[in-house]
Amino acid sequence: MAGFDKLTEKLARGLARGTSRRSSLAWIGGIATGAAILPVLPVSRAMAAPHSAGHNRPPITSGNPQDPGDRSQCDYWRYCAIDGFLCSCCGGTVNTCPPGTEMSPITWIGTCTNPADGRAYVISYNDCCGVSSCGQCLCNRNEGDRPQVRPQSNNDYNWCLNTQSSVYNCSAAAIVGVAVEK
Amino acid sequence: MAGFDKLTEKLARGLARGTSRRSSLAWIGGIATGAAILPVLPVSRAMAAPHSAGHNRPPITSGNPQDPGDRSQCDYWRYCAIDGFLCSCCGGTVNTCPPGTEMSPITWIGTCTNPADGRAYVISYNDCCGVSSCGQCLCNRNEGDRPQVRPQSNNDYNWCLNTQSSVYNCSAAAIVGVAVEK
Amino acid sequence: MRSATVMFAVALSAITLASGVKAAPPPLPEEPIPSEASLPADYPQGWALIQDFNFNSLVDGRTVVVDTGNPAQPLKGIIRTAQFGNTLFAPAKHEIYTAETFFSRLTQGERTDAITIWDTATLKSKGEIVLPGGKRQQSVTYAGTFQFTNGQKWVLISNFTPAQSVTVVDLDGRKVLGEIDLPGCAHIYPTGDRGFTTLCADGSLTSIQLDDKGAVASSKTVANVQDIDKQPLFGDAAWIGKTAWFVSYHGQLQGIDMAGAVARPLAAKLSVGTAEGGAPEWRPSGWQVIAADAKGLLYVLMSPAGKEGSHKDGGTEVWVIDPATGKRTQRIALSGGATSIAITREAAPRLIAMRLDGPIDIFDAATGKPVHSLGTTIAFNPTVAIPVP
Amino acid sequence: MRSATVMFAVALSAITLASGVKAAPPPLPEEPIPSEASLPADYPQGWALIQDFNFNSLVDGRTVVVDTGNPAQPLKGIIRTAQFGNTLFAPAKHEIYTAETFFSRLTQGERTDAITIWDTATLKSKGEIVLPGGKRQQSVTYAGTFQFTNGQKWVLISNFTPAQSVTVVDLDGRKVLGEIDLPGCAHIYPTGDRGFTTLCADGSLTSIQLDDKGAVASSKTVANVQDIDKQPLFGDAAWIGKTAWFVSYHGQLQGIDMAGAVARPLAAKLSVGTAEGGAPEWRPSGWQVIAADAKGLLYVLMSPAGKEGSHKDGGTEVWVIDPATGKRTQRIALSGGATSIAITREAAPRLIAMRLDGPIDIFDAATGKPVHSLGTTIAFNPTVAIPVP
Repeated sequence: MAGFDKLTEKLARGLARGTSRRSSLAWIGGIATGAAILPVLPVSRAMAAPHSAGHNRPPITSGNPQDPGDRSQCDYWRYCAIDGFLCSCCGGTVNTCPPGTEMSPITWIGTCTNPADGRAYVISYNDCCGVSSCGQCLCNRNEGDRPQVRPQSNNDYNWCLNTQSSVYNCSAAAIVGVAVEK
Repeated sequence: MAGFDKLTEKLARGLARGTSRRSSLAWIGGIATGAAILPVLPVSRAMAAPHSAGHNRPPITSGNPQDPGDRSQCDYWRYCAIDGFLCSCCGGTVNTCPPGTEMSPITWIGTCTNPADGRAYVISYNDCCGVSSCGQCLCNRNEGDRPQVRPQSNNDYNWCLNTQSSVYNCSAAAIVGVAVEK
Repeated sequence: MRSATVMFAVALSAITLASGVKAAPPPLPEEPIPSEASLPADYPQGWALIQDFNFNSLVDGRTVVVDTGNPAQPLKGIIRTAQFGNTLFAPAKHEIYTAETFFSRLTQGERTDAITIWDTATLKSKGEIVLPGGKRQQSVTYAGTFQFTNGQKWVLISNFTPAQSVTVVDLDGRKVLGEIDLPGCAHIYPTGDRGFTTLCADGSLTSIQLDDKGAVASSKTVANVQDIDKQPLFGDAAWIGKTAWFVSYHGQLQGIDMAGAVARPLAAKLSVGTAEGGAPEWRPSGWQVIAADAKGLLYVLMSPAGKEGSHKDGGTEVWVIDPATGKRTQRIALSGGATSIAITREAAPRLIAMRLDGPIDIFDAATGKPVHSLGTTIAFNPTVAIPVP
Repeated sequence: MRSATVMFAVALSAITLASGVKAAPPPLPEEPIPSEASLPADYPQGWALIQDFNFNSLVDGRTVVVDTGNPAQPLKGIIRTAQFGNTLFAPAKHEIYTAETFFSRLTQGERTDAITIWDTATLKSKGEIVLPGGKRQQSVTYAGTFQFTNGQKWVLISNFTPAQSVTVVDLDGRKVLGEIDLPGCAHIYPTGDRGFTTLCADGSLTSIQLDDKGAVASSKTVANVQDIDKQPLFGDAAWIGKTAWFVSYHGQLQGIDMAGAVARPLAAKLSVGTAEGGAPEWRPSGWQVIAADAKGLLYVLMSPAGKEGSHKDGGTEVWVIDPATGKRTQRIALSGGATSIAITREAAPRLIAMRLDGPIDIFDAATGKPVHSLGTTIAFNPTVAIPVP
């Protein structure tokens, strides 16, 4: 199994580095093009409510007009397939794990449209591991999410794999490329 | 230390069994007589809120007019010095631990006035142990509560002592006698 | 320093106990302690096991024994189901099984995966079976990652590292029998006498039968069971007899007969149907979105806001379909919404409508009328329910 | 069965990556992963360590590193502080210490008590010291159950079985030195160069000095320090230099000079004072109810609903008293209420007002004006705060 682990890790990293083969299937096209940003969903909002009642967190922004939105909110464009606590609210940043945690090298992938430039970006969602549930800014969005038989497209797994501990803390969202529909 | 443990356990059990010596100090008189039932306190109420919003639990009553009140509510008369989750909401009863837990043999004591008969009862608060936090019906009332230097009168300790596990689940409140001011 | 008795001497001297003070009525009696409750070894059919994911402390997941008919005291007891745990229920053996993961220092240190065996009456552990390799699949709760086979004498556990495999465990013998590699396939559906079916990434399924040592005796793949791009099936099925009924993201219903050694997809093309008022359209949505009752009706949790990515948001109605006729027989409105549903096996079955953020409501499954709300008196984050069969 | 590469081949073939599609602007750059944040080894003075009791999962307590000046991102990191844990902070050593309890199966099995040593920059464990006997006192958080002595080279830990004792631990040597029986006494207040004071059930205190092996070198009792029946002192003190300032349930202030080998209660009879509007009366109320600033002012959390049993309910104002003059200099209104308070050591000190159910508000300590609310962005159940000294 160790050999297979190495293989899949290499594939996952390869994908994250943006070196994968140029081909596409219909399903990703459907997501990558013309997909508007989903509103925050009723149940996700309800789950998040106990931790934000009576207080408006000031927005966490990039300062770059080409990357607009509040990184503490579920409706930020990069979070189109995220599931978990936003690392921006947990001591990390949109793409950095909080101190004390370890970033999982194996990830799931989303394809999210940036409303500023209209591009569909490939987003690597990396779980941060080894510290207990952050408990802040819980989000669940599922654009392009598919059943667990397609792991790379599924956010229900605990992706704290090949880390020292499988305990889940939060999820980061890093840009790893631009997706093109052929 | 073992001998001392046995001694204190014996004392605690003796107290719980209602066989202690007949004497009193001023402080207990102040609590035992004329103390009205405290309202549920603002912070306790706030802590309980996330788990009861939008739903009114039907009352849990004794059926005995001499033991009035709702055992799922912090203002039930026996809970005048409780701190924790009410076992009535956790699979136990007012004086019984939930299945799967073990009742701590060592307890703290409160003296609570029963509004139906005007008597001050000695209440033994026994923690239930070995299962994680129940999470239901959190209450904190402190009539007669004193600093930790007087353990029997302090509800800040985790009283899951001399049980297989010190993990706290909920707190029960059993009548162990009637207190008299001399 | 003070003598050993100081601290309690103060407390003891502070309280006077007597058996009666005023004339009438006599005081309330002393109550015996210690006192610990137990449950009936056989749970009534209105009860269910509900998985509490406990998102805010995932290391501390639980399974809650729930009396769905008792809004005053629905929570009957809590069983530990640590860290993305799973639960199985064997009423005939009066046992509950949890598949769990522990670390020696809560969040760090040595990892131990284990199955714990719990007594239904005492809710205390009767023992555990340690699982090798630290590879137990951790996911938001799916029934398909922990399943019985071989007449409930064995259990099968999904592994994910992300290499995929299944560990075979002999419950009665309290030992691990072996491991079956299943690259590219996920979830376990009991199939035949001593086997299981798994769904694979190319849309096929594979059915495996095991020998009496737990090794693969036969393996057979059936192609084109689902189109994962266009009509992916939700992972958890509803069982009517030995047929597992799946629903797709778009509402197609697919029955798969698991009675024989090889799973047999049913030919009937069924659907939950359509309705007005969707924006853009009605689709199944939630976590445990499909359930069945004892009479063989299917219940599907539906959202009017169906579109790409809406499939886990939760729904506002339950649509009832009779797979024998393919007709929709009822629409049940859920006042509070739901992310998961289940149906009790009572003579008058009830619908358990759960929300991931806590609230649980109970409906009459036949009439669709609300019975009562249990509010958030049960679990922090209920994911799936196992009604007493 | 399928080949090992099936599952990822599907995913890989589904996505096409390119470096630029449209004319302008160029796409956002790829971002490096993995990427993990770290903190400055020396924390700014607006930061604090806040204990999260996590009542709903006590096994999973935490300590949170907080930037009180940053309402957008106040939570800088989380440290495990399991099961009624305690925290100490040694900025000069760039270390944080937690006293914790673990069970091998989360809630059951073998118990381990340990001190964990955390690096301030990485928030990762640098090691642990296992404590013998499984007797570490578990309480709602009191600073007095885990304290430094001997110039932060040693720590003292309270035990409660309910037999009371203190374990002496050499942090630098990573070893347990010994245990001191303290029947009838609770809490630890560092005293002298290498000793501590403890409060006892008859209202006295006992001061103990240790030898260089951690054994008792001297012990001295001072009687009548408090009247536990009528004027009990809250357990946690505010420190001004080497004087610990306690407040009683009724608002009396008692300074105790801990500079020498034996604690010396100050003679001055001070009080928080009174005010109109109490029903029945203003009293101190909350958990960490007293704090001090760098200038030597005391801050006491006050409730207008003071009566027997109100002492932990939390307050609506903070009263500022100058112990040098005995005068009350200010009343600060807390819009959201609080159960615990602390004062930062910034040039312009700030008041941290915490509520056990989550919300944390920040005030200007000098003017009493609200600065900002941090809402519930930090902890489930904040009990005590340790501002950066």
